[in-house]
Amino acid sequence: MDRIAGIINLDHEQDMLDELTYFRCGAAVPFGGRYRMIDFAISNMTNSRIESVAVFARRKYRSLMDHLEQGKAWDLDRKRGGLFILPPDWNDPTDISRGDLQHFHNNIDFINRTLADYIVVSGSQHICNINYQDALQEHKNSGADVTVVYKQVKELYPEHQRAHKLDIDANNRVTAIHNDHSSTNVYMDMYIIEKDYLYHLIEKCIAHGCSHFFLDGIKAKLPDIHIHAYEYHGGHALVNSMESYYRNSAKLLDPQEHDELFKDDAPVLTKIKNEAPSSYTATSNVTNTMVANGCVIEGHVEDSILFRGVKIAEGAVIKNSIIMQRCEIDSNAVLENVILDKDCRISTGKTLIGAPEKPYVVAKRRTM
Amino acid sequence: MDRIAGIINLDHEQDMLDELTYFRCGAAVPFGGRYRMIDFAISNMTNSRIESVAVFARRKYRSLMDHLEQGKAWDLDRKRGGLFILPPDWNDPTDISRGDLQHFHNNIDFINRTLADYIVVSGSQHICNINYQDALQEHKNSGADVTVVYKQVKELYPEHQRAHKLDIDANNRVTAIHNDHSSTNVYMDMYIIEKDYLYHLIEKCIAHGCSHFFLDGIKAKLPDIHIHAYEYHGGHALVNSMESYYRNSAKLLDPQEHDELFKDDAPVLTKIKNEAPSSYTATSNVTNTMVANGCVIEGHVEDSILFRGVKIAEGAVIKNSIIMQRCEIDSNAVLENVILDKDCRISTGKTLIGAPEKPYVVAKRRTM
Amino acid sequence: MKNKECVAMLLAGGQGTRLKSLTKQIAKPAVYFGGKYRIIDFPLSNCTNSGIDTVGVLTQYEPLILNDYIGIGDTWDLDRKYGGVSVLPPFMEAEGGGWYTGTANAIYRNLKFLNQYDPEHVLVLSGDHIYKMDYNAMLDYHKGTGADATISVIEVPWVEANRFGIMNTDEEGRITEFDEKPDNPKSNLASMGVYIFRWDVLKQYLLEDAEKENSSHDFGKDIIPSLLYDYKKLMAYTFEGYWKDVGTVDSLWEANMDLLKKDPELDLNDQRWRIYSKNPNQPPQYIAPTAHVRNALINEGCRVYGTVDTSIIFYGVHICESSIVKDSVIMPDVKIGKNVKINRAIVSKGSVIEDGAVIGDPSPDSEITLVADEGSVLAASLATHT
Amino acid sequence: MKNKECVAMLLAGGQGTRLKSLTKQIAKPAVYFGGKYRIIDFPLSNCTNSGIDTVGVLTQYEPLILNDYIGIGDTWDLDRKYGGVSVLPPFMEAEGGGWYTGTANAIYRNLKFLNQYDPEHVLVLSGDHIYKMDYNAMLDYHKGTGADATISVIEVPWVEANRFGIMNTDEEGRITEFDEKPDNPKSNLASMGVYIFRWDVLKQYLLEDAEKENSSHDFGKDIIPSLLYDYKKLMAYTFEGYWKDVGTVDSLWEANMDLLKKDPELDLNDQRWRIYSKNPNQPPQYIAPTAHVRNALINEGCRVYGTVDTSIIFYGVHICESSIVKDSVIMPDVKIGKNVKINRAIVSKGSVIEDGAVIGDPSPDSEITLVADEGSVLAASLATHT
Repeated sequence: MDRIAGIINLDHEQDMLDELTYFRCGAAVPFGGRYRMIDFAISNMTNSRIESVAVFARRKYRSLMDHLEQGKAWDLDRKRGGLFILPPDWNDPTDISRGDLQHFHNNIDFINRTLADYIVVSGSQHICNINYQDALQEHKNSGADVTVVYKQVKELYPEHQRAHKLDIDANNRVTAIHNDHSSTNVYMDMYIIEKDYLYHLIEKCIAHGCSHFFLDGIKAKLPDIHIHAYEYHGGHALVNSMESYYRNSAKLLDPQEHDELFKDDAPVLTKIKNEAPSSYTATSNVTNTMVANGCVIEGHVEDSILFRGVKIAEGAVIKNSIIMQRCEIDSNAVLENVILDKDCRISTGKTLIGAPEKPYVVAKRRTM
Repeated sequence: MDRIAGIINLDHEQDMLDELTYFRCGAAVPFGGRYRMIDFAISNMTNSRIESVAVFARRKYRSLMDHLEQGKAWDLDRKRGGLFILPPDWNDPTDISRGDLQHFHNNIDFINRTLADYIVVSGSQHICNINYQDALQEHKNSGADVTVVYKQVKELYPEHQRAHKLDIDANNRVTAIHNDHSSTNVYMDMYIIEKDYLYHLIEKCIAHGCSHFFLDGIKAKLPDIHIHAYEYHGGHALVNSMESYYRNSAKLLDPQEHDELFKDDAPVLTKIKNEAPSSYTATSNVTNTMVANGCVIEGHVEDSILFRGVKIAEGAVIKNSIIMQRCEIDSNAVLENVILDKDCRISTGKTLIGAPEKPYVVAKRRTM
Repeated sequence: MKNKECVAMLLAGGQGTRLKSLTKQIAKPAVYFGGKYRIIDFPLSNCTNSGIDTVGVLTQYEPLILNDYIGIGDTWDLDRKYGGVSVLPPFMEAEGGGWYTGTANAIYRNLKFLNQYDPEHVLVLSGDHIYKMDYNAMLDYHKGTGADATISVIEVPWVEANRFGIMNTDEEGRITEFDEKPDNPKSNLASMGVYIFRWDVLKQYLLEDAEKENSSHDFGKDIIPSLLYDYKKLMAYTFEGYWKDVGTVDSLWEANMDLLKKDPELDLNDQRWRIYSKNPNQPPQYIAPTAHVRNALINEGCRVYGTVDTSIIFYGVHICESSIVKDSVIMPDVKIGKNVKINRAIVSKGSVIEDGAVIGDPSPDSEITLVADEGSVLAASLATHT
Repeated sequence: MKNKECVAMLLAGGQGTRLKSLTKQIAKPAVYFGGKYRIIDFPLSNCTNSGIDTVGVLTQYEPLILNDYIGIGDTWDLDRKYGGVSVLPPFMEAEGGGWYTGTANAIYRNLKFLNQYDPEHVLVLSGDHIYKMDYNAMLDYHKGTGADATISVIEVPWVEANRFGIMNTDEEGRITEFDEKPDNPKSNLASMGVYIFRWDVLKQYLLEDAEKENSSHDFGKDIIPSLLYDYKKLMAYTFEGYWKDVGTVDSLWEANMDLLKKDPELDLNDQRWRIYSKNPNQPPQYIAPTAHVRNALINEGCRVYGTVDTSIIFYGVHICESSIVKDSVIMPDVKIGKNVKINRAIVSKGSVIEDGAVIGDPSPDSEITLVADEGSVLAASLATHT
């Protein structure tokens, strides 16, 4: 098996999730009842037997560090390889690199020291369950310089507007990368590249004062370099706005969408919290809802997602909502189209109703 | 046994070690052949059965994080408690705290969540081997609000000028804290305080706009609060300048000074590097020198400290020098009163001679 | 290396034959409980919560499963460099070797293990009980009274006292007499099978006991009586709280049902006394539009399309439409088809219940039905009491 | 759970009687080597460097010491959640149990352990050799040739071939014959005791072998010949590099001295193939003003005031003024007094050599002196060959 090292590059990801990203970066946003966005990116790597993963963090990375620790949840707390969270802390006055090249440049030791021959770079906004070993096989067979991963979507939703799309020829060679609406081949912010070639491109980018490795170092080089397109066929969600976060969360309640993301042989791993099983009382009434452990439910919940340790008192009614860790909903409160961040408390009888297309969002630790 | 939690507060430590602190904070500076300054502070805590340690880091903490990892070297990689490295990454617009109170305020969860009743706060500049359980016993017996640790030095050296000194009455109660040269009771930047009282003082300090917890919250409160002085009798070195770093390093070559710091029952622990034993060839000539593992010595070395993986070629002469990790000294080079930071290379025949009172310092990764 | 103040030895040897086929392939301490746990999670979590970081697990029977479950001990924060949890099966020695012949013999055979840590006290635990207990508080009591041994006791109803090992004590709590299942109990303080010994004292008695040919090498039958006979200072430490022996199918079912009471005595959500358990790392449970769930504990990875009433559902269980699970305990990864009716049953891990099966007897005083060996398939036609 | 492509089984059972008192209290794989290591560090580090993260260590003798040394496996980065290193002593089973009766029997008795991981291939290693080897390259060869089993071989001098198990191969490297210590060797390819088997094939042969009453249940004597007899595809994989059996006091001494040669064949400083070893966490070594050190390997925690010449010094050794250590191996924590002379000796861990003692014979062809049991005190008057 070929050795691959992974980089999760958060440098150019904007924190567009409003209240949810006031205090944390997008990669650290809770998603799917017990996960954080970045869990999918890391699990994809470890499930592809990648044993060395660097995270290029730029802003609001504190909760990311708390969550990832030394990578124990992914068995990445290793002497050789393992997980490296790399916040910006460089103090070299001679450093001329800019943008995400600062990360590549100042963390070049990660690339130098890895025993892997190939590097996979991904972001955190494309939720999926991909095997990079398969992608690497195709990359090697194609003889390409770089292989980018894409998903052919049925329909362009708002979140896809901002994403890059690919034009591809009959041999799956990329002919253009653009933001046009003409293509439904959504580039998933993932590419595979040989280590030595990556190293070469980084040096060139820095020498030319580039500030965005993918745009300046790869996209701008078309058609001089051979970029192959690898099609990903599984479950996929792009989360880059509050609206896409809310809509794609709801998609998890569809058993088929759910099964495409969560697989026994390629599990999504996350930090263990040791919560008790969830408790449903005699008065509870729950339907079409995803419930994480440690919840105590006495009220009515439908079409919602409850994170760990949520308490819902008797008479409370929750619809189409996402309730994060340790929130408490007191009796007879009514929530509809609402997203509560962690540790919120909604007091007795309170009613909060948002619109399906724009949920009502409450920042963490609020009592209302 | 009483439960104690530890805080290593680096917030007000200035990085005064010239070239050695260009890229790292003082706590991360290599010391004593295989350690970093902070290893002594952390080992003191774990040897005192403190199982929960927070590090308040402010600047240039990247190499500190690389070194400490999740605390594995100190068996602090735990589910409950453990090691928390806390760089500044706060984004609360309503936060009014300043100075190191920012750290206390933004990390108040550490204090809230610990099961300990007492907190030990220390810096990283006082190298020593202290048992805080003993100090706590004295603290409890004295009935003091705060107990500060001091060392009575025989003579005031330049590094002690900048340190606080204590005036003490017959009952070991502190009557004054000052920078006068009249007292040889050097305050070691360590204090013990009850958790609830610490919490109370932090709140007060923030409300009053203080920016230095020890100066504004404790020192300034004298004589209204009862401050007890605990005398530390063991080996001690204060490292807060290049000159004190160099002189106190040399002290380690004195077997008695050495034994006061390194004890079998209270070992100084550090990250494991898995170097082979050091190799001395037929041409080597080494005297009065501390040698870490992984060195290959073919030349002449006297009155020096060699860190891990140093290579000294045949004919090279090293005197009164400190050579850090992975440096290579080529044949017939001559170094006297020199400090080489990591990964330096001195080429054949090169001569570098500093003065005993001001060593010649070479920043890391230099080739000369 | 520093010595350890107190090392715990957990007697996990019991085959637990009263639990019938539940323990056919696994030792009793590995039996499932409470929707998520195995019995051994309770004493191990108690240890780590009590600050006891060195635990030997003495296992007689099928060590591989416990070995695999315990692993490096990280589940209970017991993956320590020095100390941590060690599984100690019977082993072969230069001078022979063989089965542990009694609870005291199991400790005796691991003297070397204990000597490594040179402890001052040894905590002896059994792996058959569900309870949360601060052993450190008991250790403080043990040290404070200067006892040679301290035995944890719990008040049981007088009418049941004849089913337990009863400790008779003087007014200071010193044990004067030990009555195993007395016909006429003089006290209602029952031993919980939790002992703390001074290691020097215990070692001496273990060495002496090993020489006795007619000894059964058992703590209750031999070691404790010898200590009492020699007027050693044995103290009783009274525990208050939930404590339940889950040695039979009925008591295991009952202990599970206890968790469904309003404000259960055993709080599994206490953040300061977590019960740690190996995590299967599955997605959150999904409660479908067709589901009815009331009075239940449900774990991650479950998918519920049917009705769950007053039941405990472990991880990875699927319950299809129109099925009803009532007053039952469904162990991990059980797949329940459509139109199944389950009443007052315990269904073993990995069982597959086919469409239309009817299991268990709904009448309140009926015997609890235990369904089958691990991983069996139960067709509708075969669904009967087993 | 995912299966493992390849699981390693390390035969660490040997008591190594030829190593005399060095193995009185410890199994041979735990014997010290090279100033820092134990023999078992080499195969375990080879595993982790080769990407093999699941290793069973089969130990017969005094499992506690190996258990304690191996711990949770973090030393070799083998503290994995799924897999990692497991010590497998002989254990008791419901149907009996007992000592491993042979190398093949040891694996056979741990079928359950292997079945847990459902591997495609099993790597069988012995714990008696010092070498660095990429098992992954061998595995690639094994898979590439489609072999049922692959045996690692090394070219030995023809004159010594009669001391080894010799593999005769055809031009493709397929093994046609296996000669155990042949009088007239047809080849100089000696088996290194490193095998890779397809698990399905090995399992079948282990099950069959277990039924054979007259089998010695040994890989070399029974399993390999049976495979050859059945025309299974056995391939020889030629290893190049340093490989040394350290089964005698002389060969152990020699292997240590090999490290002091200029540019030694076995490079312990290779950053890409580190040999991991439990770290004693001691301060750097101190070479005093009175010391003379040449041609030596010295480890941390040592304090040298005397002369060290062409010797290997383990951690925590103190050598006082005016003492001379020459052509010797000094194991951990040995304290050497003043005016001691040590020549051509191996001094066991923790020995105390009193002032003025004279040990060993300096003449070049003399026998290597082995000093005493672990932790013994050697007074000047008693210092003789032992």
